[in-house]
Amino acid sequence: MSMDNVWIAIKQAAVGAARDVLYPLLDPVLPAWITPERLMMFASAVISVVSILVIVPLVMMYLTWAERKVVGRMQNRFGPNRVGWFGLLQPIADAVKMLTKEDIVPARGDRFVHLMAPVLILVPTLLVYAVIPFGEGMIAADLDIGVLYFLALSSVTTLAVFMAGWASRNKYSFLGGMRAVAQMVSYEIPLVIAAVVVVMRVGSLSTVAIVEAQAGLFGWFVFQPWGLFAFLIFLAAMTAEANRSPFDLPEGESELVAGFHTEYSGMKFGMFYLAEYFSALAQCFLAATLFFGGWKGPLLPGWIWIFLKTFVLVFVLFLFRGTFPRVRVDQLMGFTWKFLLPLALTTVFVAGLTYYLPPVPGWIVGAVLLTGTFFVLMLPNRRVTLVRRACRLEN
Amino acid sequence: MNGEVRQVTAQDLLAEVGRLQAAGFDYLSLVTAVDFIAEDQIELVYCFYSIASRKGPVTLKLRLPRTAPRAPSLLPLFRSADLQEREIYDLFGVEFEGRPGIKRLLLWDTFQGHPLRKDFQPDDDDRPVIMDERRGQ
Amino acid sequence: MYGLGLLKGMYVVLRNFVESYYKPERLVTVQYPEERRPLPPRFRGFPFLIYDDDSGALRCVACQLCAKACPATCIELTMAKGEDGKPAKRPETYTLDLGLCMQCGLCVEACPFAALAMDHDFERAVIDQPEPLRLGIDQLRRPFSYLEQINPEAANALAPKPAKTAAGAEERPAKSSHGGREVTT
Amino acid sequence: MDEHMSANAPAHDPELLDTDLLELSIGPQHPSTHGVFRMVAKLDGENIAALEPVFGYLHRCHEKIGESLTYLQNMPMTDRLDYICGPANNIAYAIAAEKLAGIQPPERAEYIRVIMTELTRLVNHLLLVGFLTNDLGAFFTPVLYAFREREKILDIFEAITGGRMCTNYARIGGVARDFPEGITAEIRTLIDAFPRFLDEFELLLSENEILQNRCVGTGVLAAAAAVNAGISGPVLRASGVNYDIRKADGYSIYPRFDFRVPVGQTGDTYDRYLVRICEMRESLKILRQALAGLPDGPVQAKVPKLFKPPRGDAYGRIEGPKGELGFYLVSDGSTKPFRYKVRPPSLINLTLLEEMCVGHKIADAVIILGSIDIVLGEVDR
Repeated sequence: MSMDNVWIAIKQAAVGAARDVLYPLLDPVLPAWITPERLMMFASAVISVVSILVIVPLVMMYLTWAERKVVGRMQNRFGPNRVGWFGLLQPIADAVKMLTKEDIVPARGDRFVHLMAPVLILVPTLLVYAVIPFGEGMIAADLDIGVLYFLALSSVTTLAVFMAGWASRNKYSFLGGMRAVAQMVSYEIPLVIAAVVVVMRVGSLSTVAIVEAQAGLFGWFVFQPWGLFAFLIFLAAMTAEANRSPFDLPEGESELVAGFHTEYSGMKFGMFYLAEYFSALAQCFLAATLFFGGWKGPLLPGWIWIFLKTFVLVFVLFLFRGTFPRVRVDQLMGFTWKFLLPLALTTVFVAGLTYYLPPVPGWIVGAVLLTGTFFVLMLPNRRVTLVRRACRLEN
Repeated sequence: MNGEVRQVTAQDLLAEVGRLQAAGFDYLSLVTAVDFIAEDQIELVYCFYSIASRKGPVTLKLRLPRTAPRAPSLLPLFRSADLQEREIYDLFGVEFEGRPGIKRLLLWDTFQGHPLRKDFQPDDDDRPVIMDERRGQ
Repeated sequence: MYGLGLLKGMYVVLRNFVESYYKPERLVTVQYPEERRPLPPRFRGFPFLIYDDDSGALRCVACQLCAKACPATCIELTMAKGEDGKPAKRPETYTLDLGLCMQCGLCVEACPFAALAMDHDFERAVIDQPEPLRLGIDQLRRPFSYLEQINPEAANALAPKPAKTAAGAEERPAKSSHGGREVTT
Repeated sequence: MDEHMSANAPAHDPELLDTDLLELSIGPQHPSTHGVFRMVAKLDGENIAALEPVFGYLHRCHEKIGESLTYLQNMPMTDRLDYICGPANNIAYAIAAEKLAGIQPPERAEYIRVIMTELTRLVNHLLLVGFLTNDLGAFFTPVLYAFREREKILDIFEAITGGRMCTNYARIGGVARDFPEGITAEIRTLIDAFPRFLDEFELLLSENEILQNRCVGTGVLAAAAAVNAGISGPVLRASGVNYDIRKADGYSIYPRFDFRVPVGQTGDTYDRYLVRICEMRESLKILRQALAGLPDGPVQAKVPKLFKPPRGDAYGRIEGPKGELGFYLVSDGSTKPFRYKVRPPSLINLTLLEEMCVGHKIADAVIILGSIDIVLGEVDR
């Protein structure tokens, strides 16, 4: 029993125990139609749901801690180190603070929509974890339309963000909500097309099949030219979907105070905060699955590999947050429609083309075609040639 | 006062400023007022500099009666007079003609009185000046 | 290339991140309550009254010059009456209103008898506020040795006068860059 | 609500769509207005159709207080004007009072004043560039790098004057106290390490595409309009006008130093950012020469204890970090100034704020305001 499927063994043991111990115990109480097999199925479902609901929030809590430590170190300071050893209790302190803070609903705001928005943003981002393969056979629901399910659910959050913006009856949050809708809708398309590239090559929407298709170290799709470009597009679109750094317009602190969640406080604000990190984490998991070969990897067991790859991607998101200024609304739109979308379409074309060519020449053709399009597409976007402007020194 | 100082009257202020502007003094650095309560006059002080020739300040001084001071506005000629004239109107009560409109710069619109005048008495010594409406109730 | 500037930016931030683990100047936080940065001697906290270590007598002669010099009028003092009813050259009450004082140091410069100096105590936060913000003589008095310890440069400028204090202020050492005559009120 | 803004609603004809302009009040309680400054913006979507600045939230009647205090008692008050550049304000006020009374400070005091002003210029530009990128959205990283350097300078101020920001250091006729021992060595190490920091800062920001996209072409200020609006300092020089009061007036001992004046080309936000970075490099040159030539001698001219300037008026001005900082003093022979007027560069640089912002987006209005570099203590006095 190698380390790889230790969790599967534990689960089977638990399910077995449910049948041997639980069923005889509850037999007199249970109605007739619950047979041992059905009880086992129900027990395994409960176990996978509970394990996700325990692990993911835990990882997310310490993601917030890690972000503040990492961005702190980038800024020559420590980051939280007062609450607990190395600041490890900081997330718990934040959670308690969120719970105890007063929960304000704006007077003339739309009370019901204001209450529903945080729920509608949190639920889809949690549901999305059902299709993420944490390891060999360690997947909550091995849907054969996994990627479609993921993308469909993650686009529901757009609606919730706009509800929050509208219901707060505050000009800043309204503007924030409108920006969020524009941004998330237009970044949905390159995100989907980048995922379609991989699905097209693998031939199946199921995340497990996608991971299976990336055999061996150089089998990862990211080493294919079209895979690399699809990953870059996915990375850009993912940052925009999660409203994170260069594209954090909906909650642009410096201009819109706090964007769509200006009027939220207490646990409702906490739910927005959670949802933001959940969706960023989920999309990093999906990127790792699609392009970096999920749980595939030498030596270490599968489920450690996927967490490693995801944390590398999350570190890249932290780096974005620590470095980039914010893009303006119209540049944001221009970047998507004039740069990401055409590039995504050419990536799909190249992926299809190289499918029929033998591997090595296909690789070269793909690489040449894609880098060519990259530079060609840059021309209309480079309204600002790289300004090497220095001021003239006079006396 | 260093540099050249000229006394002007309200009538020929605009002409004088026009001549200065033509002579290359295109930078109006300072517009301020001084309340000479003893002589019952308010004096407006304008400082002009020339950017190109870097010549020193030419100062124009304009004496106005203290009761209802009215002065021609330099806004049509110099945009830098805009905020400074509003401040003089706000703190000294000098009316400026020839500009689209004037509003108090620093104090709130319903404030009574002009604080920088020597004879200004705040409403209550210990409490800050209370706004007009509140006093109304 | 379009993204080069962004990559350079990421390089700088990454270098800061990595170097903060082994280069001291890349990690500048001073953990305040545990680590403390030494205060420079000229630091200006609130003023305090100096008394000679041996005689314990305040050097202040209640001449009101500091009260007049203070822009925020936060010093009030009254001269004490001697046993024979004549005014004695020492203050009976000397109150400093912390709420008004802006720690500008003009009182110290105006005092010809070098009876005032600037303290280094800035941790005055209290949870409850029992005594009002107005400090009396007993809270303001500090020994001359304390001044030598926190601000040696000012201490030798305000060296204790060799003669008796009550004999009127004769000329103190001429060259004193801190406080004393030259500075105008 | 006023009727439809048909005159300058740019994008579309309101009669057709019967739309109205959203009036958004940015400030006085807003994270990026550098203090309590308010802009009432009329928005057509995200574009700004009209923008009206509102002042006065931090008005403390500084000039009325100035009339009730003696000349020396005003000195600590000037720290509170532009509370980021304490020493520069003190020195400007001292220069004006000396012009009023015709006093000439000794050589060493002049050198110390130049060193303190140039160090203040570094502090101000560091803070500006940091917060400009913070308004752009770079989440506190450039600000904290700039503050790391600024702390070193503030430590030097604290060692010299006793206060980090409220220095109260200049006196009429010189400076309050001489440099403590070893401070010149400390300043020299700071100056030697500074260019390396500036290069790293430029590497992080100057060629950053997002920053260039946002700053190039935003808030363009034409040279002629800037001069006519009395705009001074780096904002004026970024518009291509070569006017620096240190060169123009040649006051104090600046003519002895060899330094250049950076001048921008187009006058947009990116030029205002670049001019400040180059100005920091020039300040380092001045500091090196001033430290090398620092003479010995007294730091205070003979000024009577009760300073009573002769009747008359005087206008003294310096090239402050934000622009032309001037003090106009009228004396009636008493120990208190009869009229004490401050010429605030921050306020007058805001004259053309509306013209610069109209047509841009809200996000641009925020960085245009940031690039003009205002401090509300000086704007509202």
